[in-house]
Amino acid sequence: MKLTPKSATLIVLVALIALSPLLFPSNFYYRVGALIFVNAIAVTGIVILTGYAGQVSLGHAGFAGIGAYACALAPVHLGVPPALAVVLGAVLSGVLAYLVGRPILRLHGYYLGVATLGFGILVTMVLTNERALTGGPDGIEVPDLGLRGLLGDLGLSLSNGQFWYFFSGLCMLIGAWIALNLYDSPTGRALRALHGSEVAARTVGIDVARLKLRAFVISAVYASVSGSLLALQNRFVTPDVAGFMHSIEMVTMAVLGGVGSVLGAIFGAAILTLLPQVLTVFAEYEQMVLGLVMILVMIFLREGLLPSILKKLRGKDE
Amino acid sequence: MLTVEGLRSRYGRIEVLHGIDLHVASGEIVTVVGANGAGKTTLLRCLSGVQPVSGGTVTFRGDQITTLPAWKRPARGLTQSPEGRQIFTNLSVEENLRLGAYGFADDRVDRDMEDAFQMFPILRDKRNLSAGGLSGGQQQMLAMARALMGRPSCLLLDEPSMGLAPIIVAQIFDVVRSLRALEVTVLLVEQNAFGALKIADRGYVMETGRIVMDGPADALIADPRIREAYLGI
Amino acid sequence: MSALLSIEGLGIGFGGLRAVDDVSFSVRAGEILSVIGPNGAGKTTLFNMISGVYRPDAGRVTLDGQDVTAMEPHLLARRGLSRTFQNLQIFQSMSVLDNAIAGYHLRESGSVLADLLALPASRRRARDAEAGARALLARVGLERAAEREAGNLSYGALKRLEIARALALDPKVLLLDEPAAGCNAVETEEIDHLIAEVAASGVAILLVEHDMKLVMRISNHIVVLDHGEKIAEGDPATVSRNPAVIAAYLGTEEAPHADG
Amino acid sequence: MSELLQFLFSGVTVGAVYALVALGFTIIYNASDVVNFAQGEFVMLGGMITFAAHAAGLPLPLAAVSAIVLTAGLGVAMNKLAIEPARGAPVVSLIIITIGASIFIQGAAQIVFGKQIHSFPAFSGDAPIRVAGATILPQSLWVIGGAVAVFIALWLFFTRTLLGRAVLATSNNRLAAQLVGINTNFVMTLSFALSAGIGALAGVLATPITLTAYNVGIAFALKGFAGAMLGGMGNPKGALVGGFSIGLIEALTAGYLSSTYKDAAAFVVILAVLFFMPQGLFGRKSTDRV
Amino acid sequence: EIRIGASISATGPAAFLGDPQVKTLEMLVEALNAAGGIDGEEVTLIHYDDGGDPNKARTFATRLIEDDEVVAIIGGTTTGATMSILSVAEDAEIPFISLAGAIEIIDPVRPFTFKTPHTDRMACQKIFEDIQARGFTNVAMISGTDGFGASMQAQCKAVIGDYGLTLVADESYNPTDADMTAQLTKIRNTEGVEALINPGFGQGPSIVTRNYAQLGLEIPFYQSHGVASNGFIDLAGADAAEGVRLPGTALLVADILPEGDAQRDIALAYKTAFEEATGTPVSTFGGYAHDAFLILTDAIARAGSTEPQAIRDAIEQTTGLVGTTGTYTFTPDDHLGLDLSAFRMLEIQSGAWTTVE
Ligand SMILES: Nc1ncnc2c1ncn2[C@@H]1O[C@H](COP(=O)(O)OP(=O)(O)OP(=O)(O)O)[C@@H](O)[C@H]1O
Ligand SMILES: Nc1ncnc2c1ncn2[C@@H]1O[C@H](COP(=O)(O)OP(=O)(O)OP(=O)(O)O)[C@@H](O)[C@H]1O
Ligand SMILES: [Mg+2]
Ligand SMILES: [Mg+2]
Repeated sequence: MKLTPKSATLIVLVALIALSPLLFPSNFYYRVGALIFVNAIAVTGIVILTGYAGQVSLGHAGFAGIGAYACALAPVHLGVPPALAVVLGAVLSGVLAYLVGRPILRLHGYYLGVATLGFGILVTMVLTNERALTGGPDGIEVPDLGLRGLLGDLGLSLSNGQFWYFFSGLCMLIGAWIALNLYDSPTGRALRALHGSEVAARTVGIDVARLKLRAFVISAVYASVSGSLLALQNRFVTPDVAGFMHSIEMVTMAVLGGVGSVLGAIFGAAILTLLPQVLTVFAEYEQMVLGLVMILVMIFLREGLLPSILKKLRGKDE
Repeated sequence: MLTVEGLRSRYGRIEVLHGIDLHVASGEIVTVVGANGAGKTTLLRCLSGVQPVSGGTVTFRGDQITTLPAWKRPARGLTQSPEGRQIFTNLSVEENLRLGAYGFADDRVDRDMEDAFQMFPILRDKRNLSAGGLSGGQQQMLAMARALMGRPSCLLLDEPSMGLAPIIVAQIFDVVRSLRALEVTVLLVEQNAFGALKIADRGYVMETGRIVMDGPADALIADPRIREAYLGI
Repeated sequence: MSALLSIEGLGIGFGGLRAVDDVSFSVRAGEILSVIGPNGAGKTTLFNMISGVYRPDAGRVTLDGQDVTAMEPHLLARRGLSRTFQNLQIFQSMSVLDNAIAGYHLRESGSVLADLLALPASRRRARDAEAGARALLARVGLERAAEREAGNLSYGALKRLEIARALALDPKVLLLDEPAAGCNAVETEEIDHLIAEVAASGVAILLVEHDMKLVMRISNHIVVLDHGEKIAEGDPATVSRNPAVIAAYLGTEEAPHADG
Repeated sequence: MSELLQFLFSGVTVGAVYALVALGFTIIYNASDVVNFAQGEFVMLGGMITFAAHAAGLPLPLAAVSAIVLTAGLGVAMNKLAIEPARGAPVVSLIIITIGASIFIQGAAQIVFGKQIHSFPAFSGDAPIRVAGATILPQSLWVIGGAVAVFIALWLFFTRTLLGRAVLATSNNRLAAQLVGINTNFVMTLSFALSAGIGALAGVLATPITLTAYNVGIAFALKGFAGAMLGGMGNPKGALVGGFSIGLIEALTAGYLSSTYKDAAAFVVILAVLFFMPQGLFGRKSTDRV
Repeated sequence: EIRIGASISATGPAAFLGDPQVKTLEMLVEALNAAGGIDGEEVTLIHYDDGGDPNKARTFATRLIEDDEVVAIIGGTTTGATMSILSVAEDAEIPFISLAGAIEIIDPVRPFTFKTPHTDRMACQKIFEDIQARGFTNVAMISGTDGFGASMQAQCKAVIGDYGLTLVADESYNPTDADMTAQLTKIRNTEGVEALINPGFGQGPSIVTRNYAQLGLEIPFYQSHGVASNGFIDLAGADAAEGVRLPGTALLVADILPEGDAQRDIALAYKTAFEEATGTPVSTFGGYAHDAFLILTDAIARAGSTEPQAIRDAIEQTTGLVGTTGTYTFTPDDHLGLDLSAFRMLEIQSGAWTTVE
C-alpha cells in the first residue's frame, strides 16, 4: 500500500517523539523537546490560518495568553481542575476569536495584520494592568496539572521533564493529525481556494466570511492549548506569553519551516526553539546569527526549510 | 533585425522551449501560431527579457541581447504588449501611457499620447481613471497603446486582439499593418490565426516548444494542415 | 416554458458613468443567450451584478421565480448559478484537479467536525468529488494536466479550467464571460460543442463573447449592449443585420463570415 | 483650557514621531508591497550613530548628516544583500526577512553601541516655549516640522515625478514595469535608501525627546505601522494623519481617561476606523476587476 | 572546578539592568580566578541570556542544573524570570540568589532561594519616611507599567497608609513612551499634591524628569532605585534632575562616603574596577550581582564543599557580610538579609549625587 502524505507525516512524528530520548545526553533535553512540541501546537494553528486560508495574524499570542491565564486563574477562582481549565481556555479563546474575527476578517493583508496586532496588544495590556487578578507584569503561579502524580500512582513514574515531553508530544500529534485531516478535506480545500481568489471562491459557493472565521477560531484554539500547556509546564506565567514577540515568533516558525505544510511548520518550531539553545555559544552574537539565519533561509529556501529541502531531494531523484 | 537561434527556456526543471530558430527582418510582420501551451508566450517573454534563457542566442539589430536585462530593452527599441495585458491597475490610464514612454522627453510623450488617444478614443475619456477599472477590452487597448508609446523599432505583440470587439480587432490589424510604413518590425502571436496571417509577411507554426513549419503567410493560409489544425476550416 | 433567470431594469453606475442602465431580458432552461457589444458596453458589469459580485443600484434579478437581487455570490451558487471570469480567477497555487474539485464545494462540504476528525463521511464526499472533477477535466481536455500546479498552465488552458470548475457546480444557470478568448479557431470549436452540450442538458446559458463565429453559431437569442443600454435583441440573423449593431460593434456585415 | 492645550502639545509631539516613522514605511511599501519591519531599526540607528559621532567629537549637524547617510547606505545594503536575492519570494517571506534584518541590526547595534541609553542635546535648547499656559519644547517643533517637510517631499515625489510613479508601477506590476523600461532593481535600491534615510532622520530629530537605546526600534516600528495602517498604507497623507492621530488619541486618553489604557484607546480607534474603512482613512482601494 | 550558573537578561526590555550584571559577574570571576579561586579551585561561570522572558529563564535554569551541573545559580534580573528559575532550583535543591526586587521572592521563605536587592517595599518605605519627615501628606505617583514600576507601585500603595500619607494621583506610562506631559499635567492639576514619586527604570524616568522640568513643576520629586546610576543624571539633564531624591545604595556615593563608612571600601573598589573594565558608569543593578557573587563565594569558601545543601546552609549562616548594597545577615527565616538602614536617601545636586541626612 502506498503511504499517504498524512500517514507518512504522522509516522515520522511518532518515530521522532519516541526515539529521540534515546539520544538525550541529559534530562534537560526533555525540556527542550517539550517546548518544541508546545510551540509546534501553536504553529500548527498558524498553518491552518495562514498556510491554508492565507490570513495573517500578528496577535495570535493573545489566544495563547488566554489559554495560559485560564490555567492560572480558573483553578484558583472557579475551583475547576487544571485539565478542565485547558478546555475552558480553549472555549474562551474560540468564542473570543469568533467575536473578534467577525468584524476584522473582512480586512485584508496588512490591515488584518494591524487589527490582530491590536487584539494581541489589548490582551497583553489587560494581563499586565489588571494586577489584582492577573498578578501584573511579574506574572502569576500556575497550579500543577496533577496528571504526573496520577500516572505515578498507576505505577508509571516519570520525571517532570519526561512527563511534559511525552504529554505535549501526544498533544502535538493530535493537533497535527487534525490539521492534516483538514488539509485534504472539503473544508481544507475550500480554505486553500479562498487563499487563491476570494471572488472565485464565492462563486463556487464557498461562504468566505464564515470559512475564514472557522479557520480563525480553530487556530485560536490551537494557540490557546499551546499557551495552556506552556503555563502548566512552567508552573508560572507572565503577560509575555501573549506579547507581540510571541506572536511574531509563531508566524516566523511557521514561515521558516514552511507555512503550507504541517510537518514543515513543526520543523520550523523545532529549529527556532533549538536555535537559541545552540546559539548560546555565540554569546553576544546570538541575535545577529539568529537574524542572519532567518534571512538566509528565506533567501535560499523560500518555501520554508522542509518543503524546499524535500523539493531539492526529489529534484535529484528525477 | 531580430534573430533567434537555438533558443531554449525552462520553468523550473521543465523545459518548454526546445531550441527555437526564427528571424524577423526589418520592417517585416511575422506571426507565430500554435495551440494552447505551445510556448508562444514563453518565446515572447524570452525576447523581452523577463524570462531567463537557458540556451541559444537572441540577436537584435546586430547586438547579442540574450542576457540583457529586460528594462534595458525598450530603450533599444524593443517593446512588448504582453499576454494578460499587465497594465498598472492602480495607476491612471494616462500614467500608464506615460510610463510606456519611460525615459523619453515630455513634449514627445504628449504628442505620442495624443496619437494613442486618436487610435483609441475611449482611453481619452478614461485618462484620469484608474486603469484597473477599465473593461477587459479597454485594458487590452491600453496595453497596446502603452507598447507603442515606447516608439519601438520592433514590437512584440502577444494576442493583441484578445477580448476586443470585431470592429476594434479590424482596427488593431490595420494599426499593425500601418506600422510597416513606419518601418516598425512586428512579431505577432495570435489565436486569430487567420487574421494574423492575412496581414503578415511570414509565419511560423509552433508545437510543444518547437517550430514545426514556417513560410510565407499566404502559403501557410493555403496549407491544408494549417487550415485544419489552426484555422478550423 | 417560463424563464429561469430574468433581469428587469438592471442598472449600476461608477462615479458619473452609467455602466449598465435599465437592461432587461430573460433566459429559459436549455437556452443560450449571448450578450454582445463594444468594449466597455457593460457586459462584464452585467454579469457581475447578476452573480452578486456587484450590487445593482436599480432593477431586479429573478432566479427560478425568486428575487435574488444583490444576493451574495455563494448563496447564488447554492441556488444553481455559476460563472467564469473574463479576468481569470484561478486558485493559482492549488493543483488543476483541486481547482476543479473546488467547484464541487457545495456538494462535498459537510460538517467541519467530520472534516477535522477525518470521519468516513467526509472522506467519501471527497472521493466522489474527485472522480467527478477528473471526468470534467477530461471534458475540457485537461486530464493530463490534473496534477500540475494551476498557476503554471498557459492562458488558454486556464480558460478551459475555469469552465470545468463552473460546470462542477452542476448549475441551472451558467454565465460564461469570453470563454473562447485565447483559444484558436479549432479550440474554440471544441468549446462551442461543449456549450451546446451543456445547454442541451437543460442549463440556461448566458454567454459574453467577441468571437462572432461562435456567437452566431450557437446562440438562440442575442442581446446587444452599447454604453450600458440595450440597443438591440433578437435571433442571430436579425441582430447581425441590424445597422445600429453593425455600426457600433461588428464593423461590417460580413465580419462574422470573414473566414473566406 | 491650558490643560487641553498641553495634552494637544503632548499629542502632536509624539504623533510627529509616529508620523515620521510611518512616512518611512510608505516608500518601501509603495515599491514592493512589503512592510519593512526593520524600519524601527533605521530610526534607532539615526539616533545612535548621531550620538556616537557627536560623542566622538563631530559637531551635531555633521553627526546628524553622517547618521542619515550611513543609515541610507545600510538600507541599500539591506536591499542588495537580503531583499534582492529573495526576489519573487512571497510577501510573507519578505516580511520574515525584514524581521530577520531587524533582529540582526539590533544585535549588531548592541555590540557596537552597547546597551546604554543615550541622547544628545536638543537642537535649539531645552527652554520650553509657553503658549497660553501650556508648554512645548523647541525640539518638538523640529520633529513636527520634520514630519511635515518629509510629507510634502514625498507627496510631491509620488504625484509629480515620473520616478515616483515608477516606484508605484514597480509594486503594482513588476513585470510590466520592466517591460516599459523601469530598472526595478534601481527603484528598490532607491526606495530602501530613501526609507532608511527618512527613518534615520526621524531618529535624529526625535532622540533628544525620546532618548535612544539599541532596542527602541520595535516600539517605533509598531506605532509607525499602526499609524500608517490607520491612514492607509502607502499614502503619505495617510501616514501623516495616521501618525498624528495616534499621538493625539494617546495623549487625550492619558489626560482625560486613563493613562494605563491609552494604547488600548489607540487600537480601539484603529479597529473602529478599519471597520468602516477597511483601507484606512486614505488608502486606495484596489481597482482590480474580475 | 566550581561551576556557577547564571541566567540574566542581557538583552530584552530589562537589558538596561541585566547588562551590567553580566559584566560584573564576568569581571569578578576573572578577578577571583586570578587570585587563586576558592581554596585553589577555579570558578567557572556559565551564563545565559534569558532576555527577561520567564519561559526562557526556566529553560536555562533547567539547562544549568541538568546539563551544566552547576552548584548554584545567580540571576533572574526581573521578578518574572526569577519566579521561573526559582521553582526549578527549589525542585532540584540548588541554591539560587535572585537579583530582582519583588518581595514575593523571599516571602514566604523558600529553602534554596535568596536575593540581594532590597525589596521594592523597602524602597517605598524609605521614600515615605523621607516625605513624612518633610511634613507632607498628599502624594502623587507616576509609574512605569513594566514589572519594576508596577511592582513598586503596588508595594507603595500597600504601605503608604503606615506613614499617614494619602495617594491623591496615580498615573502610569509605558516603558517606551516618549512624552509624559499629559499625565504630569493631570497630576499638577490635582488638588493639594505635595510630592511626586516615579517608580520605573530605563528611559521612562528620564523623560518624566524632563517633562517635570518642562511643565515647571516644583513639588518635591522622588525617583526610585531603578535609576540609580550616573546615566540618569546625564539623560534627564542636570538642570531637570536638580533636587531629585531617591533611595539608593552606597555605590553611587562611594567617593563621598565618610572615611569610616563600612561600605566605603568595597563600594569604591567595585566602582573603580567596573568603570575601568567596561567604560560605563556603575549602577545599583550591577551591584546586586556583585553582592550575590560575594555571598555565594563566601558561602562556598566557608562551607568548604560544593554540595548544594552545604552551600545553602553556609549562606544562611552569613552574618555581617558587607556588600555594595548593604550589610547582609541571613537566617533561615530571612533570605534577604538587609534592613532599611542599607538604603541611603540620595539627592542630586549640581549634577552629582549627595546624601541627605
Ligand atoms: N509559470 C510557469 N511555470 C511552469 N510552467 C509554465 C509556466 N507558464 C507556462 N508554463 C508552461 O509552459 C508551456 C508553454 O506555455 P505558454 O504560456 O508559453 O503557451 P502559449 O503558447 O502562450 O499558450 P496560450 O495560447 O494558451 O497562451 C505550457 O505547457 C505551460 O503549461
Ligand atoms: N469597478 C469599476 N470602476 C470603474 N469603472 C468601471 C468598473 N467596472 C466597470 N467599469 C466601467 O464600466 C464600463 C463597462 O465595463 P465592462 O467591463 O462591463 O465592459 P464589457 O462590456 O465587459 O467590455 P469588454 O468587452 O471590453 O470586456 C467600462 O467603461 C468600465 O470602465
Ligand atoms: Mg500565451
Ligand atoms: Mg468584459
